[in-house]
Amino acid sequence: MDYSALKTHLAGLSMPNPTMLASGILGISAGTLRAVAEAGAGAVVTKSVGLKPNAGYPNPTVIQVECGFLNAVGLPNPGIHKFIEEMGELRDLNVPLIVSVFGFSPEEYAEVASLAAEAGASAIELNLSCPHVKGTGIEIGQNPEMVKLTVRAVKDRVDRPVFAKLTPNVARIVDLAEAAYSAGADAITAINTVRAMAIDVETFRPILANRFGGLSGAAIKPIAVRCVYEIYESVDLPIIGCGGIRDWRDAVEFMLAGASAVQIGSAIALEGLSIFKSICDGIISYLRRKGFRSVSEIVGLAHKK
Amino acid sequence: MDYSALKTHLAGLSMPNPTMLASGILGISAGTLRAVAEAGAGAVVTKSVGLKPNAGYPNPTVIQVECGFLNAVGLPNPGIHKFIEEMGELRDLNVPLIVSVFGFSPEEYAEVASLAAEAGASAIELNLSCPHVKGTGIEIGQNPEMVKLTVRAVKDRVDRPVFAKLTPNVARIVDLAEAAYSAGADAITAINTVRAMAIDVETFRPILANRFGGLSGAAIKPIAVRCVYEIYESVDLPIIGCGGIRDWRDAVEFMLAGASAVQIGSAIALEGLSIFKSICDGIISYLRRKGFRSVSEIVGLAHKK
Amino acid sequence: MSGWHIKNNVMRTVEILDVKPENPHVKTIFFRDEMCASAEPGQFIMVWIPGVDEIPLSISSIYPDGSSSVTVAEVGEATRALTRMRAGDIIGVRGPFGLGFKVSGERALVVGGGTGMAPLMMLINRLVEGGVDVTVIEGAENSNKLIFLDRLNNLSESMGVEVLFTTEDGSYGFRGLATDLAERVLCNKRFDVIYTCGPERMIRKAYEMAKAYSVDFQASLERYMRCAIGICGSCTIGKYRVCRDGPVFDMERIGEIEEYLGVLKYNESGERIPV
Amino acid sequence: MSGWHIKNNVMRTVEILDVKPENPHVKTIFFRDEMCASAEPGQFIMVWIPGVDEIPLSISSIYPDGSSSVTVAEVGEATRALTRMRAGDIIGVRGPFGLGFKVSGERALVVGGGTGMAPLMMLINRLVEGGVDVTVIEGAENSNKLIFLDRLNNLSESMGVEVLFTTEDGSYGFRGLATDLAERVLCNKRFDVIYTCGPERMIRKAYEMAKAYSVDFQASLERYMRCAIGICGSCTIGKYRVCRDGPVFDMERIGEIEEYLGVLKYNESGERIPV
Ligand SMILES: Cc1cc2nc3c(=O)[nH]c(=O)nc-3n(C[C@H](O)[C@H](O)[C@H](O)COP(=O)(O)OP(=O)(O)OC[C@H]3O[C@@H](n4cnc5c(N)ncnc54)[C@H](O)[C@@H]3O)c2cc1C
Ligand SMILES: Cc1cc2nc3c(=O)[nH]c(=O)nc-3n(C[C@H](O)[C@H](O)[C@H](O)COP(=O)(O)OP(=O)(O)OC[C@H]3O[C@@H](n4cnc5c(N)ncnc54)[C@H](O)[C@@H]3O)c2cc1C
Ligand SMILES: Cc1cc2nc3c(=O)[nH]c(=O)nc-3n(C[C@H](O)[C@H](O)[C@H](O)COP(=O)(O)O)c2cc1C
Ligand SMILES: Cc1cc2nc3c(=O)[nH]c(=O)nc-3n(C[C@H](O)[C@H](O)[C@H](O)COP(=O)(O)O)c2cc1C
Ligand code: FES
Ligand code: FES
Repeated sequence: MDYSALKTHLAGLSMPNPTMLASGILGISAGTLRAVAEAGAGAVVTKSVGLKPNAGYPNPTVIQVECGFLNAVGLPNPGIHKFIEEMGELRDLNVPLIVSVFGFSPEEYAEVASLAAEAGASAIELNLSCPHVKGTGIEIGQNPEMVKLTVRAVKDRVDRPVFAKLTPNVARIVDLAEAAYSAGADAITAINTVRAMAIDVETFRPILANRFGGLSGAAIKPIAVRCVYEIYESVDLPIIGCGGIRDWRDAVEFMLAGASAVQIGSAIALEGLSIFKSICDGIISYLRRKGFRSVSEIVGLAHKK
Repeated sequence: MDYSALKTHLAGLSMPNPTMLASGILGISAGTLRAVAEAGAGAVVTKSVGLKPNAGYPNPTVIQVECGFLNAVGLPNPGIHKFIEEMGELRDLNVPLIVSVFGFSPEEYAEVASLAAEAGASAIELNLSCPHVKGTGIEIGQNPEMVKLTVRAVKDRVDRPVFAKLTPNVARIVDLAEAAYSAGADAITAINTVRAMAIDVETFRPILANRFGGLSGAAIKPIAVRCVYEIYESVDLPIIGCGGIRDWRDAVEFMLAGASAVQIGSAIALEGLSIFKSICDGIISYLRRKGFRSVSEIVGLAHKK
Repeated sequence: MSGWHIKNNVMRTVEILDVKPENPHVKTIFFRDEMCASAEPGQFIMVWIPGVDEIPLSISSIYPDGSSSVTVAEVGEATRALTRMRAGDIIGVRGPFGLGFKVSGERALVVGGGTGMAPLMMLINRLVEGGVDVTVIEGAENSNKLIFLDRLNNLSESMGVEVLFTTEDGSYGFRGLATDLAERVLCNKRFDVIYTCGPERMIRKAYEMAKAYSVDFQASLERYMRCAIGICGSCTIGKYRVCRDGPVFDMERIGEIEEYLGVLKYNESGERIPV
Repeated sequence: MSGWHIKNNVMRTVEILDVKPENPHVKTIFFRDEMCASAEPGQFIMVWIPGVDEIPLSISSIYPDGSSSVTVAEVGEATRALTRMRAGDIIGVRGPFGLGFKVSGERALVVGGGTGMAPLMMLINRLVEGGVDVTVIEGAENSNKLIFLDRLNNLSESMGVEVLFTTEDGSYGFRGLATDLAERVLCNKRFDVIYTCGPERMIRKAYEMAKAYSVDFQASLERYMRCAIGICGSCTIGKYRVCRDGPVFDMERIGEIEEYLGVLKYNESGERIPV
């Protein structure tokens, strides 16, 4: 099959197709990042990395609910210094390597981001949206002013494209998008998980060890599509859509809403790594059937209706 | 079966069981409100009623998504004056009749609420949470200050219990709950739908005529449980849980999180009106098996773990 | 209509295969959709006319090749837009919804008014297949408003179905109302059941006749619809939801909503208005 | 492990039916769960110990009455809490997950170390049922750490399975490592396949032997696990996820991750640490 219609240019990155691995999904080791790239992802995003090593929360950290997944992993990561060694094994990766970073202050975000950029990250994604880790979620990601300060601090230190990954756990996600835009973000990733929980009726207990977690998967797709659509109307930045994408139809739905690329996370549990290729194949057939020459032509089309 | 263990006292109301019909589901005509009560609901809430008649949005107004329903009905209602005639046929209803009201200002809420109370409403539920109607959703329901003013205006005019129905489309729903509490609300209903949308890939169009709508059903259950759990920890008011409840397990999950009663909406599409009875039967068996004598004993139990 | 059925009944978009005029104001629209092709006579679907509206329409026929049709009269914006669509255009469908006609008895009288014939046409085919002795009365204002003339005349010739037309102005068939003709037919022949669909006053009259002649009765009713899955409450008649407990109601259920039949309905705002 | 299977694999709570001590530190815990009872040998489940932790454990047996068991060694907080639970206590289970052992060949050598015997016990039963000629070597530090003595000795007597025990201190059976004994056995008899589970260095040695003797090889590996459904990345070994691409790896796949086997793993933070 000829995949050239899928070529995607996004905030200065060139990707063979618009599918990306979402952060926190497999992306903690060089081995699986490479496996995902080989399976056909157009770019890979690493697990969110902070300044210091962190073991995350005790289990249960990832559970299933009727229509998706709940997770409160607690941002486990080896710290940027060790993670740089891991990145060393990915120098020859054939798609962009986007490093997701988090911190507990704008300066910490900038510190981690600049180390990642020096170590060869193609771009930086700022995780401004973890719904269950104290000090980086609510305190930074839900506050437009802090989003602005953080994006600016990172942009000041890093010469690579910077994506701001936003949380839907706010009254108006466009306020966050506008803050990121005004501070110079190169793209918006939307969305991270929705704050949620599950309780077991036999033991009367919240199931996640952390009690609260983030909802992902099919359940949040209509929320994520809405966020992308709203952001597309409010800021002039490329958008990377994320949330519940499981097949090419979902991917196209996000692109019609305004996403230039899409990230895939939870669905890997259901479809395996072949999902990247099957989504690409599906988009190609769709583009042909509808008479489009490039996937970029469908971005934002739902706004013209 | 002996249902006496299900008796529920909530903000001064006596209900034979803790299940209630959610607002906007069937509750626009006397005939169906009565049918729901006869099917076993412990209380019924009417469709949200405003001051003037309103035809709502054009179709499509209610659609299905993979894990739930999207609606943007646009608050159609005959206006409180006509609705009072409808209520006249329900004088002999054997369960509490709760009238849901909305307005475009605190005074309008109070006006509608006081007319409803005079006409015999057992309680008033304030719809502070419609995610898709301009002027009453974002402008009032997402703003703690306006929530406070609205609840206070209504409490000043009405001597019946007042429930504040809150939206999850905010960064911190507890801020809204605290505002309602401080203004004298008698109970909190949580949650209304989550702002969302769906786009058809064949026609490139948002499917709902209003483009944006509210997500309900299984998709939002973990979000709703989380909201109830958070509110239970923050304010000392009875909570009515709502969002994606489909069986007794879901109902119990909400009660363990802190709900004293539960509302059922979308699931009626799947289970029919017999859902009220089957949930009650399920709760009764559960209470027996676990050795509880009254359903009130399980309220908030997940907080002790 | 099980929970499973509803849960898996999200909207599908389909291509219009063909559009066939039935008369100057009514068109039959053909499309292919697996779930629709499994409809029972009397069930309806919600048809999305992108950018315009979504409206309830009865399935008027199902073909062995898996295609189905709706037959729609131009009465307002949505029906106008739909009747102007062409082969290749895209519409959305969800359904089939509701309870259809139950085939019972050996002699059936079918009374239809205008596009009320749409669900009845599929029923007539089913009755004939089942060997039921069928008499059809179709009524309309004038000859221009009759539909399915060919199909019914064919059935009359090939299957011996008795088909009677009546128009208010006498421009085709008998002169007068369908119910007037029905009364005459009922005097002369014993029927087990009357099936009807059309203007609600016609249905009301037919219901009174069925009671008078002690004949079983099933009627398909219309009310304003939004969700079609029994939650929005737009379509209520008495204690019933037309989308879920109907659209076809039998004698017993009609008895329970007698006071509303042909008398009262709710408009889009939920105001009570006369039918 | 299909998408459907994962999608419908939410956690269930089950009552512990019985707890049977295998030795002073190892207990077998019985419960009833339909999905677990459909596990293949080598598949594992995630066991939630409410308020404590959730940990991966292999299914150690499935009984005709629909009950299953896990066999767990007390090594830390979670396993301590679990081994102290009693009949009537509630645990959560999700799974079974991963790829199990593939039954192939006519003569199988099973080499287990410590609780590595858990998944192997179920495999042995399956092999015996399938008429495979089975030789079992179980090794442990000392006689107190051996498990399934009764079940294995029974199999030896009733089914003619050759069962060999070895302890490092010689307190039961042979003295020495399981792999030392395996080497001797391999010299004297031709096998089609070696199945193994236990300490990773033992697996590594067994793998080298399998290569040396040109015998097929399947090993069940362990890595830190969170999701068990292939998304969190905690359990990676090279390009594979142990929860999804394993826990049982065959000769070819082990070849692809040779550089890590018995050498390197990731800890909870994702730091590389020696095995
Ligand atoms: C169960 C059912 C089956 C039907 N089957 C057929 C059929 O097979 N063929 C056919 O031509 N018509 C059928 N109708 C009627 C058809 O739905 C209306 O004619 C159509 O909705 C009119 O839309 P409009 O925009 O063209 O007209 P408008 O100008 O909007 O309205 C004209 C009339 O149609 C009614 N109407 C409008 N929207 C709706 C709605 N969403 N639900 C119900 N009524 C509505 C109005 O109340 C008014 O009485 C059926 C209706 C129902 C309830
Ligand atoms: C696929 C698989 C199957 C297993 N089957 C069995 C079995 O049948 N019987 C048995 O006794 N043990 C089995 N284990 C090992 C068992 O999971 C650990 O012994 C247990 O998790 C230890 O938990 P703890 O809190 O008691 O010990 P800790 O003190 O927390 O840790 C002790 C050791 O167990 C490891 N461990 C802790 N948590 C996990 C985890 N979530 N995932 C993987 N390793 C962990 C630690 O890394 C450490 O090496 C299996 C492991 C895997 C991966
Ligand atoms: C187990 C798990 C771990 C995650 N970890 C991160 C993370 O470290 N950083 C981040 O930005 N997002 C993280 N996410 C969120 C995803 O990147 C994604 O935004 C979200 O899951 C919605 O997409 P999905 O529905 O396709 O999974 C995680 C999600 C899951 C399920
Ligand atoms: C078709 C529809 C109409 C609704 N109308 C209203 C309304 O008028 N007022 C209101 O407060 N909530 C309204 N809601 C929200 C429900 O009362 C409820 O909060 C929400 O649907 C979540 O519950 P569920 O998942 O059980 O449906 C409506 C929901 C639906 C699906
Ligand atoms: S159309 Fe919504 S209840 Fe019938
Ligand atoms: S345990 Fe999460 S990927 Fe294997």
